[in-house]
Amino acid sequence: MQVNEYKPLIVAFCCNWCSYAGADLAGNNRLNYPADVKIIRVPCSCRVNPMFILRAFQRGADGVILCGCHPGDCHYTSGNYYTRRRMALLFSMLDYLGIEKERTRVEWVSAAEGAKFAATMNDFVETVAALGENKRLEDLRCKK
Amino acid sequence: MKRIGVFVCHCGTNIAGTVDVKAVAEAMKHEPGVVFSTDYQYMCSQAGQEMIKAAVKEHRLDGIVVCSCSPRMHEATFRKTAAAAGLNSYMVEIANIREQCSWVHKEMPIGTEKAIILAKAAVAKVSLNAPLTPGESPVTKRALVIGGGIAGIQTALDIADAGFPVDIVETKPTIGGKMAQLDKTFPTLDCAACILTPKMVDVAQNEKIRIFSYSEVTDVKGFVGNFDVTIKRKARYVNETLCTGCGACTEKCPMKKVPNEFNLGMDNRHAVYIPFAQAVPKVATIDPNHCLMLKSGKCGLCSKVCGAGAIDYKAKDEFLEERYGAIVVATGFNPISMEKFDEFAYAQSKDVITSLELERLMNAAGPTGGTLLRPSDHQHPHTIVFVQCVGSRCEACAEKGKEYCSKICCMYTAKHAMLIRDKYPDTDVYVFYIDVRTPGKNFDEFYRRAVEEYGVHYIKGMVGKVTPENGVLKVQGSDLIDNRQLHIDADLVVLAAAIEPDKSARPLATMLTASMDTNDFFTEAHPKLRPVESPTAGVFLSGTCQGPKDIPETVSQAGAAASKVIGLLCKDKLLGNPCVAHSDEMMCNGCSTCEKVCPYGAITYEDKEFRMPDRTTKVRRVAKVNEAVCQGCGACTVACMSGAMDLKGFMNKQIMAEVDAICK
Amino acid sequence: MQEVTRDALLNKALELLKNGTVDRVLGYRVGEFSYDVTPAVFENEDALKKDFCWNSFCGANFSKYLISETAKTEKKLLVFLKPCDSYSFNQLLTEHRFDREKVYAVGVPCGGMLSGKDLREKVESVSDVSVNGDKVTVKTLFDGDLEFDFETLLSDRCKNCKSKKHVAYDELLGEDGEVLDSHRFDEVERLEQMTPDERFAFWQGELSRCIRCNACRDVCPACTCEKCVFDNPNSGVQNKAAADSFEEKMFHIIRAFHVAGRCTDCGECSRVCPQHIPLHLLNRKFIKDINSFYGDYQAGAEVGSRAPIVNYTTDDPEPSEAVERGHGNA
Amino acid sequence: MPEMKEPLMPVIGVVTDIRIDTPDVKTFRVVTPDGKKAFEHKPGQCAMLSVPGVGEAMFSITSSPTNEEFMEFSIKKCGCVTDWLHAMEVGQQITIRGPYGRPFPVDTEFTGHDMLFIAGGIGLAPLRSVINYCRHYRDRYGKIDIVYGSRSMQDLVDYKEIIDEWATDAGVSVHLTIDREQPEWDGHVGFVPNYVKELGFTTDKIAILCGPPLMIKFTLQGLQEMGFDKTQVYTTMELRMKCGIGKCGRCNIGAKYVCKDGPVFRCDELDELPDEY
Amino acid sequence: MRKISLSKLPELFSAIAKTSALYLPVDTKAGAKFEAWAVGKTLSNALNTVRSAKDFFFPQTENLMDFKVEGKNIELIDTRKECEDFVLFGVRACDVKSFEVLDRVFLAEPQDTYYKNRREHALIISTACNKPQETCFCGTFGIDAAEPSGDIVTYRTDDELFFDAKTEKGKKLLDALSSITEEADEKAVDQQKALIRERLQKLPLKDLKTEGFGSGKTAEFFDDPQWKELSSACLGCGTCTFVCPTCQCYDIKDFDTGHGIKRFRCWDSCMYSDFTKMSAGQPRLTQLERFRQRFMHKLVYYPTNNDGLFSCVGCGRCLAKCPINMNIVKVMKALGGREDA
Repeated sequence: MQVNEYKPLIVAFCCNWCSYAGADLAGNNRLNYPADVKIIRVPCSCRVNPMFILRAFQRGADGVILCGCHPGDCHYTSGNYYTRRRMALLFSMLDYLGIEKERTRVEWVSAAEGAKFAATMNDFVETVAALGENKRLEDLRCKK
Repeated sequence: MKRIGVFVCHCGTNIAGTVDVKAVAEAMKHEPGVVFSTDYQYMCSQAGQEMIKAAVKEHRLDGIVVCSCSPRMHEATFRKTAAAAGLNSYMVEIANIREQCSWVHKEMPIGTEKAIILAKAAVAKVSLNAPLTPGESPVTKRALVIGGGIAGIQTALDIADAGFPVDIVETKPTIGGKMAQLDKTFPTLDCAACILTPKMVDVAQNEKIRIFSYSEVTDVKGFVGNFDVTIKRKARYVNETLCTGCGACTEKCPMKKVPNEFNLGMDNRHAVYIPFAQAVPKVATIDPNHCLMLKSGKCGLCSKVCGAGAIDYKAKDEFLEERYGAIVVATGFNPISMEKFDEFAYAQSKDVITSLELERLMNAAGPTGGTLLRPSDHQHPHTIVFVQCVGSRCEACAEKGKEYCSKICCMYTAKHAMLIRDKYPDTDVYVFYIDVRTPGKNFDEFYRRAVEEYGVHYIKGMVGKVTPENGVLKVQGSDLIDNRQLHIDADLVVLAAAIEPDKSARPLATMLTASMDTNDFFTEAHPKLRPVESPTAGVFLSGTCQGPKDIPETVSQAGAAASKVIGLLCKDKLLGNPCVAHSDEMMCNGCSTCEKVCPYGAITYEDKEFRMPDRTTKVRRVAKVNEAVCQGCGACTVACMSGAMDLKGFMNKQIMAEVDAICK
Repeated sequence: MQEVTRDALLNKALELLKNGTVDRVLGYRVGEFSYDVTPAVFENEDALKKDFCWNSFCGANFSKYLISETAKTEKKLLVFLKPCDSYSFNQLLTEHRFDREKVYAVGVPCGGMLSGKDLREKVESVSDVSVNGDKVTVKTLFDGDLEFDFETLLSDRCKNCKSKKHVAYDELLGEDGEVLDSHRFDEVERLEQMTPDERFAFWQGELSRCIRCNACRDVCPACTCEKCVFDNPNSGVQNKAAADSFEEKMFHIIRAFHVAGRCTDCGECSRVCPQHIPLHLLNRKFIKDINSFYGDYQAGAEVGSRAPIVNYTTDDPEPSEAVERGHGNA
Repeated sequence: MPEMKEPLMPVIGVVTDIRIDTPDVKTFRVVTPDGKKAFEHKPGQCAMLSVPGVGEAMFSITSSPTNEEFMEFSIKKCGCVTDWLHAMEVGQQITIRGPYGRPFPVDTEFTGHDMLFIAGGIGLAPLRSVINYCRHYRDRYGKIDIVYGSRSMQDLVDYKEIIDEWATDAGVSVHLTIDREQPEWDGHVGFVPNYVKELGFTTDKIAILCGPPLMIKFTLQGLQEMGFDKTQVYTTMELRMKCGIGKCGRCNIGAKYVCKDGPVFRCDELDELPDEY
Repeated sequence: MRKISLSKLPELFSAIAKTSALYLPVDTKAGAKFEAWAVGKTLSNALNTVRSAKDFFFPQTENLMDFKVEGKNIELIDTRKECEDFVLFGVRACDVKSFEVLDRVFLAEPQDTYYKNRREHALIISTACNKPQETCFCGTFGIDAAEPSGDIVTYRTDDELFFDAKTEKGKKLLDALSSITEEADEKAVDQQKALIRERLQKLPLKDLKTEGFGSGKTAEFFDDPQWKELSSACLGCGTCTFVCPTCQCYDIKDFDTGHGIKRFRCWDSCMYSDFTKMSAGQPRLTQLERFRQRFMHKLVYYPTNNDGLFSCVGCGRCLAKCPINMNIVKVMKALGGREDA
């Protein structure tokens, strides 16, 4: 392993009922994924306002991932369907603005999918690390 | 600035093995607002909790961050601890440094760094926490069951058994529903009436149960614990309390040619009628569309013969307003219309019938007295073709059929075939099917008996066309196994029509703000874990209104719904989840966007008068969240452009503070 | 290329005032030059006769004024709606933003509008503009008279007009047109074809000019919040000036997102931008995506319709898939 | 260039004492980190206090310039910055810049005159500086009357100082009133404007008014009825400022900038201003 | 007086740029804009830039200072830096005048050091307006587009650019450029001035007068009923304010970067509804009041405090950019056109 490897900062929004529990399960099963991933618990993926995502990028995040229950399994029946539409539109817009589409992702992870959670995070961190630092949605004032 | 205490748990070596807990506690001391920070072996232990309580008092803490295991594990524990120390229990945040940190990372420096960041995020959040109190609302200890079929009957009986009053609203003049029309039931072949009618009688005799037959729900207001329901009691023109059900009126009624709905129009009834002998309530009803007296004012025979003086031609629709704590939807199903299925000649030939019509033809109380006779010429049919999946699993024909499997057809067709072969062994029975689906206790055995013992001809394939020709139904079908076209001259063709939710379900769902799927089946709160609850709190689902099911499934769901209702009605007060949406009236536009995404119908609008700074007043439409109904998903907060809608406990500011802390 | 003359509008207004249908008239007041007309409410006949104006520069969308004007008084207001205005009109009704009862809407056919701003960038020192059929004569102070084809001076939004059909009115002057099969997404598609680097460079160049005057927001008929998140100190995203290139993006992305599914593509944002930022290309991207992901939807086409962003089906495309589709790759 | 003094650049102040005056008013004592006064000021002037990250806000300096050790600010909780200030603990650093505005003409127009101070609620805060200044240079002024009223006894700011120090001074008369009867209150009850009329002052005084807009309006009317000329009456305006140096445009009313030309105005000067305050 | 052939402009710019940063109007797809000169950039022919030249002295946003907060302690970091010398080329008469208007605000005691710093390091090369536009009305405010002020004034003929140094600073620069410029006589310039003045006489707004407005006229205009009509269509956006060369209102805000606080200043507009909003209330509740404030300030309040100087230079930017075409000309005509004025 390289020592001076670039470490991306990843913010993961996880819904309380499925994905956060999925992340807990990954922990229970001691499935490793990079510590670059920091999880924020939200009641439902539909609580995630596009402003939060942009805020994360502003403050220095290199990637933002939303995790929610699989479509059809939302604790609130329809929340993740709204998430899906909102994020489809938002991500498409970010891509339209030339911001690397690999920096944003939505993944459905159930409470039983600890392995999927870890695998997803490993993959996402790797993808974002390959892109390097987020330059296109950064706020220079927030740089150290 | 809050006074925040941070408590870092070792969890033995679970956390301390990968996270330098002392370093975390030390780092937290420099965070804004943190006035106390410490670590301990097991925070969740009695001693750990006492330590938190003591620190709250000693350092006058008004916010607590516990860095420990997942909040899903011990959030409730630490909330109780906080409450015991005199803090509001929602002034607690958990930094998950076990499941999401020490257990998934291996190296101490990395784990420690991440734990510090997670703790910072929790501190940032808790600095913005506000005390929250769960709302309370009283519970009206009475339930409403909409629909009086077997689902509604069973639910009502179970609720009444627990001692709570129940009202059943049924649109038809009698309860009983589809099951009352059935002959035998699979897979045991016991008689439907024999098992259903005693239950109907139980309902009638149960003091806790009121039946509003010939009635419908026209309005629902309120929310869980307190629904205000308007029930329309359609004018029956017969006084229910006076009528003895003797039937004298029916006999004398000159208007005899009214198609009998109960027998699906295969025979006639009078304008004043009792649907069937075991009807509950056993009370006559005058059909205003056919009654000569009501239509032209000339007749009045029934009134003359009625000894009880129950006939009342001047009766009007009445509206009742009742309050209920819980509502159970049991609106049931109907076979879909066969009119559009030209290929099966349903409209052209009387001898092409649906399975439900066959039930009546085989029923001793049916139009033929239980003898199977063709409707066209009342002859005994010798060749009968059953067509499965008519309108079910029909992806291509969405405009006339359904995409889903109706679930019950395979079994009742096997039942029909078996019964026919049993009673009329000289009859040839063919069943065209796509698949035979028999998951269920004794189902496959039942089906195999039909094939093996009763010699029913099962043909995998679809019927392409049915052509009535000289009193014979020419059935053209394909046999996919032998890969050949079949031509059968049938005397009777029975269509296993798909079933669909009752038409009354859609407007009812709107009234209840309960959600439905695209097929108009009610959606459950969770498909696996809350299958008998609607996402709308206090609304429960029973029977086929939620999806196709057979009788045992319906009855078990009915019981489950009843137990949920009983659980609710047992409570004196409902404690809400305090993490609910809240609309800032000053910023709300009243644009109705949030209402559209609320799965619970928790958002309503009102015109509110605002005093403007220049002392004028302005009336504006603003959103109001019913905290008893809101479940706190937050969909509305993102839909709201102005940010007027926020979610307590997960406020925009709090989440952004977490983002900031993590990205620092 | 006005299909209906000033006199026709004026007479209609006078007639409606006289017969008591309306008490006030929302129209345009003449300006200093032929192109600088100003929206105004006329309270009486004399004011109308004196200053009422209708020419090829009357492009502003009147719908948003209805919110404040109907809130002021119980009096009934006459408003002239171009086809594009009528979409905003409906959208505002969908969002309960004004009282329909207080408004009498007269639909006015529109042959496309010119923009004073655009014209002045083509021609120096304009002293007068007159439109005769499909020709525009521009008198200048120092360069004599110049003649243009009307089409060439049309503002972008009118070149890509989505509809000549009114979707709301109480009365229509002249003939109604049709919903058009416009090329309004061509430019969006052109951008989609670019590489991400090119797109980024394009938008960085455009958005960096933003001076945060808020004209786009303040003119937008979909931006009708009591308090905009960007003005609200409690929202956490309040900002007054783009102190960093991030904030320009934040403002415009969020603004476009907030009007997604509600934007009728009236083009006012780009019309008023003093810095010529093609803001409509952001809104059109959302419209195009909504159409391609969730089926065609035109905000404002009917009152009470449910925007795709507050709706869903169980088989919507996944965000990752959508981004690919957004490229026109699928 | 950095040597040039930038008026917008504050200095660091330390809160060394916090006194709770009323349920929503606290008085903060501020010195520089080395224990000195941040700057000298005159009575009626203001200073911009700020908590970095929260924002700046202008407050009148309530301590008298004659206090050589520290400055004091009595601050009512009513917004973002004040919420934060109220939540502070002793030892907290803040930033401070000033002094801003035109002071009361204590060394010119006021000298040799009888003084009548009339304050309502938190309105006493800006006057406290002048009152203590006049008390300090007692011989420069004539008789001093102080009329002060508040909603309730608990809402009287600086009550202890008023009773223990002001009321005991020779030649100083303190007239307190509260809006509504209270069991533990044996003083006057009633609104300030009426009380002023009841007290019936002679018109040879200079009157200084500070309080809520309605109180000022009615008291001024009362004073005029009693024969006071507007040129004898001073008031200090509510502060809405950003830069404090008459540049940012926020406090511009008519041709005046409240932060520069005010906050102290003679009432006849107010007549020249458009009605926007 | 010196001159240079227009074909040698690139040489000129390169010579200036050697000693200090040079900004000049160049054409962009969004109109003319002051940009730092670099090889290949050519001078715009447009009459004026979309944004005014005030940006150089009073930028849209600027950082004032930083803070570091640790526990209860605050560290103040002065981030001011000495500004580099720079040359502003091609400033029009109106914009040059606007610097005077701004100076009287920012350089009044106590001086704004951020502004002063930049102002002192700037050298202004102005240009007379050969082809004024219909929206120009600088003459109304006594500005002669044929005779702008500035450190160096330039005149452009069909093939030559003439320089006239007006200040010591200007002379010094002109001297430094003597190798690429040549001596010129004033005839050509006089001819050009005459042409310009002739053209100014053709402007539609040439007769707009400031009479009636000015120092001490608050009472005359404040309660005029016409404000209602004039302001009724105003969107409350900041376009006029931000393109205006003399508008100078600002806001000071703190930004938490996550590792420190940046206190910055940014443009603000009195047209914004929250401009005067404070926790205790809002003195200007309606757009009428805010609209009135802007014009009263330019036409009455500012002159009252500044020896009758108006806070408008007639550049016409607001006429060109207002989304609803309401502007100071219409206001002046409406209010000044009264019989009793």
